[in-house]
Amino acid sequence: MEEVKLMKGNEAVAEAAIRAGVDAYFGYPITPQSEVIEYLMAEEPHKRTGMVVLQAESELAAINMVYGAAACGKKAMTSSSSPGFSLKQEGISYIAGAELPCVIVDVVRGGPGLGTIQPSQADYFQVVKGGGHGDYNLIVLAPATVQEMADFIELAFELAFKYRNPAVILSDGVIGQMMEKVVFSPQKERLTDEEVDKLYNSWATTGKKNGRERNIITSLELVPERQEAHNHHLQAKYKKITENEIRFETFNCEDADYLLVAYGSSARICQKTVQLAREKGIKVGLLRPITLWPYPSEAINKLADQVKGILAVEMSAGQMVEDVRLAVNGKVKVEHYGRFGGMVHSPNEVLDALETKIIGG
Amino acid sequence: MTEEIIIAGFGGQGVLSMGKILAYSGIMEDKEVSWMPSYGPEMRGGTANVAVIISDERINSPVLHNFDTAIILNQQSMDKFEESVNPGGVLLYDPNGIIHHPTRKDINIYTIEGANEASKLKSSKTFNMIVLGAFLKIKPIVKMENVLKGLKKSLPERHHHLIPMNEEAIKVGFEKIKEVQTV
Amino acid sequence: MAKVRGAIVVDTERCKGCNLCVVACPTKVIELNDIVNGKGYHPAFPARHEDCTGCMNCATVCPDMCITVYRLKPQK
Amino acid sequence: MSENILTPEEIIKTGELVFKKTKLMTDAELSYCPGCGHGVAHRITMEVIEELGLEEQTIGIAPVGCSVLAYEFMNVDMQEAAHGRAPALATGIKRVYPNKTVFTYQGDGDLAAIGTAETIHACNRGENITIIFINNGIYGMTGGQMAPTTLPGMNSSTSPYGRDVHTMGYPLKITELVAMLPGTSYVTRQAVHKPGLVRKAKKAIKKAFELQMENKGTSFVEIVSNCNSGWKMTPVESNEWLDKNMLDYYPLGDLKG
Repeated sequence: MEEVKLMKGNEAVAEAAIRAGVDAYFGYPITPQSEVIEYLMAEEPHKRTGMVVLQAESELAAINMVYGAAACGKKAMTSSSSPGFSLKQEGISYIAGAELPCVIVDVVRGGPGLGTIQPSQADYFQVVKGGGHGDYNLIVLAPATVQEMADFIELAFELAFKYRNPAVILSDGVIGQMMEKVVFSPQKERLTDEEVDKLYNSWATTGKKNGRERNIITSLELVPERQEAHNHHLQAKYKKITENEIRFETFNCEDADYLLVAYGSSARICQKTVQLAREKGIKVGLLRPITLWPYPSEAINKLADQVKGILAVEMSAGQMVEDVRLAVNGKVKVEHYGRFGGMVHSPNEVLDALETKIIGG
Repeated sequence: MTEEIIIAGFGGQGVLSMGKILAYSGIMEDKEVSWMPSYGPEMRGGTANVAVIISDERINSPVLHNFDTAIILNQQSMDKFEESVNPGGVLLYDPNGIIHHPTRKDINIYTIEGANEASKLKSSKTFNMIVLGAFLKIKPIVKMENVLKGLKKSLPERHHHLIPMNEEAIKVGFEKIKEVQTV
Repeated sequence: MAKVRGAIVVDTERCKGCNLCVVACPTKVIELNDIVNGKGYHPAFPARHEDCTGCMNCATVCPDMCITVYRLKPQK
Repeated sequence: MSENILTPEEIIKTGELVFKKTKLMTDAELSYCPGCGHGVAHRITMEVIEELGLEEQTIGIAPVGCSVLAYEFMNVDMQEAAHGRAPALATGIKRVYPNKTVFTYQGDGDLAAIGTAETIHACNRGENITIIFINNGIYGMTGGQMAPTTLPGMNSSTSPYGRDVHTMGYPLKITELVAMLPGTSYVTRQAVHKPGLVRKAKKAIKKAFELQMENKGTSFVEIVSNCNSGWKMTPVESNEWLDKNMLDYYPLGDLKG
């Protein structure tokens, strides 16, 4: 039985990365996620597993270091917070285009611009809907607990390699900075160079050995017909991911008259709202998307047949609510509620919003 | 049992580590815990606060606007958090430096002369443990043996020799807490 | 006097007629052809092959790797 | 007398093959303009990889610019980078495979403008990589705009009346900058517009890769090259112009190591 630890979400990401057998972390400090690289530097994972940790000169450099290492078939990751994620967008588009597996953690803070260092969920658009150029999707996992911050590292790498696609862990300042109990999986061995060669021989650039043709990692295809074909290939892959990888959780939805939809720390807050509402005799349920892409549209659509109204709760001016509306397709009223710009809504505020915008509205 | 606590004061008073020790003590009792700080520039010299929840059940929202207990260690925090104590809840504060004392009539109010007692112990670092001791006197939500275990967990090994002094400080808090009003 | 003799083979379809080999040849062996290749360039060719020493200067400056060079060392 | 009557065919048949395209260049037709120095720089780089026996452990990185398609021509494992980011990719690769041979091949816009930070910091960390830097003083791929390395007074489509250093800044001597950094082991400036210079440049590239294999830090080879299309000259004229004008500002030779 593994020991129970009390840790910040950011530290849990770092420890989980070591345990998952990650080969390399490249990062650049930014509040509120600097504990990731601080923990890794202090922990000296090169001594524990041989994992490489490097502080890059910028977020741009960090994501491109991830590109280089990922293109060699290695498990590479980076982490940042909103302004830093914006900077990484260029590299992420290239990584998606070149179909490289990697993991990016975004511990979201308030914006726009330099914004604030306090928690926010206003990166939904730039993470879930792109932000970089071109038609691509990132697999997006939204942890709601410190335990999930740890667990999703391994899951994110598994999905990233399964589909050769970047995966993002979309967290926020609440989950990144709070401490909770966490139990880690046992240490996984890093793959050896030979294992990497064997597993990813068909694409990884590790030197063209054993008579194989050279491998090329690129996102460039100047012939538009071939670029379109590549895009079709990507879309087919995204379809497959959508069919297989949707993850979500429901609370008290069985008899719910009203539904809250929220992810990450907002989902935690909404759980309390559900409790407060039920104490008042209002039957409220909560659906918490765990994957933000692919999105649990079908599950929400089904619940729309049962409930009288839906409140999408997020720490933004209303981003995910668009996906809820698309899923519901006009069946019932869908409204948005959320504090933003670094403010965090309380369970009571959410309940008030539910009562005024949905039940009374 | 669920206890929702806010600890608020200046940076450097050991607010965050007090919360951490409390949270670790909860883990030692097999309870669910969460520790949610305010962070950033505030932590460097300004105010610092941390919300700690200890519960027998899975904790939902780590973010709270109302608390069962507020532990208040400076005037700004008093101004900010006096109103957020649940009716019938506890407000524990160090009167040292407090100009506007709490005025609410619907809560239980206690004081602990943490700063003064710490200087008597000739160690300002014991301040937060004295306050923690006072809190545990009012709300014995974790056993002393588990607090010591939690202390051990949250202190780096090179500081383990300080554990006896911290234990001493907790006991001082136990003894020196003063009741102002109970409801 | 026995002298080193060389010969070059120009891949005329690869050649882009840039003229750099012509200028680089110390013995003025190479010229550009009047005819054009499939890409529309006038490819290089050894107009005075008998003067080639196999020095490789042409191939060394050729950006398109169109020139292969052979050399025959003098026999006693 | 007998040698003189040998036909070229006989020489080809009986003589020694002294020069042929390295197998580490693919058969793909180079996408460069006629007379462009890129071809030579590609070739000598790959000849060095072949001669050092590094073919099976080399990973090269193509930039954005004219040589964006370098991976079509260089017959080793290759990655294509975002504009300016090649040294970051190289860092990522080398950190997870310290024993492999890693090089970037970058032009002046890529390396000395948009990628300045990546260049300086990779060199400053002393990443054990080799950087091949092609400086032709202009943005060739996008149609002849001003580069950070465009000479004072030199015309380009974005400095149509000549580069005015008072408003457009001075040509960036990034190689000199890089030579000042403790992380670099070998910094040199070469050219490929004359046969002798090509041979020297190849020696320099060889030394650069050898130092990489000895983990000596970053090795950096600038190659001053032509861009006859961008300069609006014939290939031969452009090489003459280069010789007359570029080398005063960018003198050839080793700067370090």
